[in-house]
Amino acid sequence: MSQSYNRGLIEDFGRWREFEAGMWAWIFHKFTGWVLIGYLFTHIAVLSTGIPAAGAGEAAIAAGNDVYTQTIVSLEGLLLVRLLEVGLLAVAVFHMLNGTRLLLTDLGIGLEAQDKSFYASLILTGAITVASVPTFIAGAF
Amino acid sequence: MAERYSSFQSGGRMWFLQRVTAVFLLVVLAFHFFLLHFVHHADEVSFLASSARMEQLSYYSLMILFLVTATFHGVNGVYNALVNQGLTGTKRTVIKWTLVAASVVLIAQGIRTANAWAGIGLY
Amino acid sequence: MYKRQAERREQRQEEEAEKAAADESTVELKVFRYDPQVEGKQEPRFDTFHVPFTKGMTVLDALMYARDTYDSSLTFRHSCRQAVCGSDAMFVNGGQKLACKTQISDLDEPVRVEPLPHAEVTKDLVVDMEHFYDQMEAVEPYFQTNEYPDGELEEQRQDRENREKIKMSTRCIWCGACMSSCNIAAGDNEYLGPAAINKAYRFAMDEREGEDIKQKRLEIIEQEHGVWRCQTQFSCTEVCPKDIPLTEHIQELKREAVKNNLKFW
Amino acid sequence: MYEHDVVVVGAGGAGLRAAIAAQEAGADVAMVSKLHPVRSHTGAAEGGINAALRDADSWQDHAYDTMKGSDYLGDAPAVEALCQESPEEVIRLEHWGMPFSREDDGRVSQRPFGGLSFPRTTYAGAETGHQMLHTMYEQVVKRGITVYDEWHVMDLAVTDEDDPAERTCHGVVAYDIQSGEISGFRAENGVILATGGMGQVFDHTTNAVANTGDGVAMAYRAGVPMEDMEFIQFHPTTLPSTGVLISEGVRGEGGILYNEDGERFMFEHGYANNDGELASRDVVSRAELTEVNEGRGIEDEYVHLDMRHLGEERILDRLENILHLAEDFEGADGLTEPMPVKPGQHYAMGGIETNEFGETVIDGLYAAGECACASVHGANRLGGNALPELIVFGKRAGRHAAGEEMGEAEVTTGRSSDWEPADYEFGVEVGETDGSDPAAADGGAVATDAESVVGGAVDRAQERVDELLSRKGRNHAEIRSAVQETMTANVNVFREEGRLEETLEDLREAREAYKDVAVSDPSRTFNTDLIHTIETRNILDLAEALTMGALAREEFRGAHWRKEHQERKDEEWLKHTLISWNDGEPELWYKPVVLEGENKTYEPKSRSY
Ligand SMILES: Cc1cc2nc3c(=O)[nH]c(=O)nc-3n(C[C@H](O)[C@H](O)[C@H](O)COP(=O)(O)OP(=O)(O)OC[C@H]3O[C@@H](n4cnc5c(N)ncnc54)[C@H](O)[C@@H]3O)c2cc1C
Ligand code: HEM
Ligand code: SF4
Ligand code: F3S
Ligand code: FES
Repeated sequence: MSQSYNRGLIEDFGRWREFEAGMWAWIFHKFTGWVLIGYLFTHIAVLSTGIPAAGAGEAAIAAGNDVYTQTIVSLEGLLLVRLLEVGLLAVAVFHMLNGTRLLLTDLGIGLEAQDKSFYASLILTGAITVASVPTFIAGAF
Repeated sequence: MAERYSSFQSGGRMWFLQRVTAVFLLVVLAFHFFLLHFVHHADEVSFLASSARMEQLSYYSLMILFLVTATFHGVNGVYNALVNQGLTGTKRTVIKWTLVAASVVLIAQGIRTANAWAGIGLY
Repeated sequence: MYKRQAERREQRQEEEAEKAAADESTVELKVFRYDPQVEGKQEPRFDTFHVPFTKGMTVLDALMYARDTYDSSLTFRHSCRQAVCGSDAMFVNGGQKLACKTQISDLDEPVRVEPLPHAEVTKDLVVDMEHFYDQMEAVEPYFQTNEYPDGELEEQRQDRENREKIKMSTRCIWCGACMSSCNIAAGDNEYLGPAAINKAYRFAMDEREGEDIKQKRLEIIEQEHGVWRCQTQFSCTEVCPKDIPLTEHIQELKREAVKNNLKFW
Repeated sequence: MYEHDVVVVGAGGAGLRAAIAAQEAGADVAMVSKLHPVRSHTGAAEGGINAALRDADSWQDHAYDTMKGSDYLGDAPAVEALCQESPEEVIRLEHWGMPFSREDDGRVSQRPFGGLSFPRTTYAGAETGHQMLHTMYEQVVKRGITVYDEWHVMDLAVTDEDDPAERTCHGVVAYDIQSGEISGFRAENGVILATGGMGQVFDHTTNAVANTGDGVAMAYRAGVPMEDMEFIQFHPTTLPSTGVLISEGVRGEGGILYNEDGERFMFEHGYANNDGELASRDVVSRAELTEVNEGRGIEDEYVHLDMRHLGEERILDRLENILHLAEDFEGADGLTEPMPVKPGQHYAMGGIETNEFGETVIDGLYAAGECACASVHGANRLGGNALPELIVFGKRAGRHAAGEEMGEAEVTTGRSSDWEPADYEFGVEVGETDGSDPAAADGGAVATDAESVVGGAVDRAQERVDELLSRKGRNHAEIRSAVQETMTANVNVFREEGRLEETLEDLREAREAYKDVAVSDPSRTFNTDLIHTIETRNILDLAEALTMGALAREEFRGAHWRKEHQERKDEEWLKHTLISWNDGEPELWYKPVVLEGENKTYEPKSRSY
């Protein structure tokens, strides 16, 4: 065999401009999936403050003074957290819409329109996210 | 030749489960978001409210199922992504079991929390 | 006559070189160059060629012109000039294309021509196709059946519909464009890749092979580095010069495989 | 050095079939090809494969059509073998999975083709050759036959007795394009040449860039005569800008040719009153050029081929590929407008002289496919008769080379008792006598044992490559295009004495120029400059022989039209033209046509369609 030259990673990174819709969809889906599973772990961690709270006694719970309620309320009081939640919504909505697109693809539905359905998922994600901002931010100030 | 890939191992089952869980999640996640952000607002969360919901058996079991499917779906997704990027050999085995362990912890912790709310003694 | 022709040609070349320098009716090509053995080419670089544009000119025509007029060491594979031999898949302005089937007039200038990505470059635009061939051969790419008709001179019957179903899949010319465009194939060297899976589809869906063989075929494509690796990125389908609906074929095989597995659950 | 029982040079349809046959006959086979098998030009064939498959049809009718088409210059034993064995070979392809188009009852489809008395052209859409090539390559993969791909065969390793009939071929020398390594391939039983067409002798051709007639030139220089080289088929429907072929299938399905005035000239100008567009290719090509020459061509260059009236459904079903070709290479939409077409070089009827088993006059050297001349096509090949030739004669050569007993050949090779010298004076010096090029003469050190014959050939090839790489000189490209230009201008569909002579002069000059050819790319890796330079030498030798044959044959037969000689002269010219290289001094001679077949004796009739 003759020698040959491998353009390796440089090429991989240099190529992103030339990605097709399907590739972007794949990247976004991956990214959003990872964010979601990451969030699931944090989410459960935060929620588990409910365990000590449950042991702390009826009174505290009734007054809303338990660790759980306190943690959540203080977290939800932070604008940053609220904004992150909007982000989370965007991520989840995209993952859901594109996931639906992928499920249809798996069934062999709409393959010809795969790029259009990807753009539609993006636009819809944007729209739903913007529309939910008031609800998400409500009471944060 | 085909024998080259002797480590015969069908990925079909996991692939299929990933899709089935996705369909389930699609419905439940939408419900979850809707309930906790639109019906009840973020600033109204309290232990009492959570616990009131959890005491209903249907809600409790739905949430446990939600947790299990989401964990499976998410962790299996991560694992697949890594394998697609060329994760092989011992590294792969190690990561696989680490992910399994993390899932078990996550699910256990989740169930304990739910139990705490539902007033089930086991937590 | 020969002298006359030679003179005419020389004159033409001079004229064209002049035109090339000044005129806008020339095409600017930026071509990837690399040769492991020639000093000055060991470090990859891009060379610029100005080629006079003629109506209907393809990227392959332009490359041949550049080679025959300016630099005879410019190297690329080509043969049929009509999109059937599959030798000249390359990376043109950021997409996998058959040079002979790509009109210059459809491209933005300068036209950047590179060897296929995700393959080792042998020289200039020539890449090592060995891996691609290996993948193609891994799916047992030959007809198998246990159901031959009795007579020597008797053909096996095949429904028109069935032939129609496999029609597109039989068009593959082994150009490797799809394989080069697939990110998964780039990351996982053992992934069969769209072309090989399509080849498997061509046989698995051919009713003449019969059910037993189909089972065997599904087992092959179902392996760990088979269909499940596909993440439906669609780039293979986008680049295939023969318009083969590769993603569709891969997806159909996934469903067939799942159906097949569910039977045993 | 590599060693095998049978070495097949070329991996197109003929080579693949030969390799499979030899392997089935028990030989250890290797294929050596300058292109990967699936890149071979067989893949470009569109129309179909003639085979008498139906009850209403018979191989005898097919043979009759073929003889008539050949203008009685085909050799009956070969023609009959072709027609008798084509059906079983086609069915064998079907059994190997070839995806033929199908009828409603599930049988393989057949369609009408020019010059055929029955619709017996079996097809797979408009991509029959592609399907055939891939189907056979799949069988080669299945059988695990060794393939050395991207190895350019440079020369044959042949002993150097004075009389070519006493020479033996022991193998070949090939250059590994990837690495630049030169190596010998020793063939215990035989070498089969299956290197395909020589379209690159012309500049407007349907052939691939790789079709440079290497095998023919190699055999020629090793002493095998070239037969009937003047007979070149010009296909009437090629796209004007690239030479890409628009299949005869279009006319078979009912496509119509129009001139600039919208006349259906095949009928209206009386070129073929019965068959019209479906007349034999030479007839249609000449008709088109006459239209153009008489001022009725479009843009003074081409005519129109219209298939719109067939309807979208039928076109998509049977001719879809044509739509893509017209669109991609000419920018024409066959569904809404007529397609521009003109004649282009398409097929070489002549080639390496063989008998009906593919044997040449040199012991152990075989040829099959387009490079060979058995001869089944005579003065003109019928559409759809080349693909069956590949599988029938590929198989025969493969078996014979593997040592299978196949009986006595009826077609002779070399100068048997009834050869006849030619007394034509060319006026221009032809050939290569000064020995300036090592490949010019097949001689060398006297060697008889196989090892040293192959070894000697390797050394000479190495020397030649080193020389080409190290010296300074001119680039081959200008020589090649000079040859192509003069051939296309003068040795085309219409041939005149004066211009043919002029061509020989041009070729003489090109030969002189080739003496200082050099390769400027010094690399050993994938040096296509070197390969093309070597090929150009082959193109030169072939162009010369072709022109010599065209000058000598003073008659009008089949594809060969002479301005000064407007009729077929059966008394004088019912014979094959042969040209022997004679160590650099080309010599022209003749041998009679074999018209007596097993079925009947074919009496020459006038060929009207
Ligand atoms: C566009 C087109 C359409 C056609 N349509 C039809 C049709 O419909 N029906 C029909 O019957 N016929 C048709 N023909 C004719 C027929 O296709 C050819 O005659 C036939 O395919 C030639 O096959 P082959 O095996 O002899 O050569 P090819 O397929 O050309 O193969 C030649 C092989 O030799 C190898 N080779 C060449 N030189 C060397 C060397 N120096 N060293 C090593 N290897 C070498 C090449 O790599 C290649 O593998 C068509 C031809 C063309 C061009
Ligand atoms: C709401 C409905 C959801 C749908 C419809 C959905 C759909 C999908 C689908 C179809 C895939 C497979 C992609 C492929 O393999 O080609 C996938 C991957 C994934 N999903 Fe989901 N999903 C959903 C919710 C979730 C949730 C809640 C999480 C987090 C826990 C999650 C995490 C992931 C991850 C990590 C991947 C792998 C991404 C990758 O390939 O890198 N998904 N999803
Ligand atoms: S599937 Fe298409 S892109 Fe891939 S190798 Fe075949 S022809 Fe080329
Ligand atoms: S690009 Fe690759 S991921 Fe699948 S759809 Fe095509 S094989
Ligand atoms: S040259 Fe054959 S596919 Fe382009």
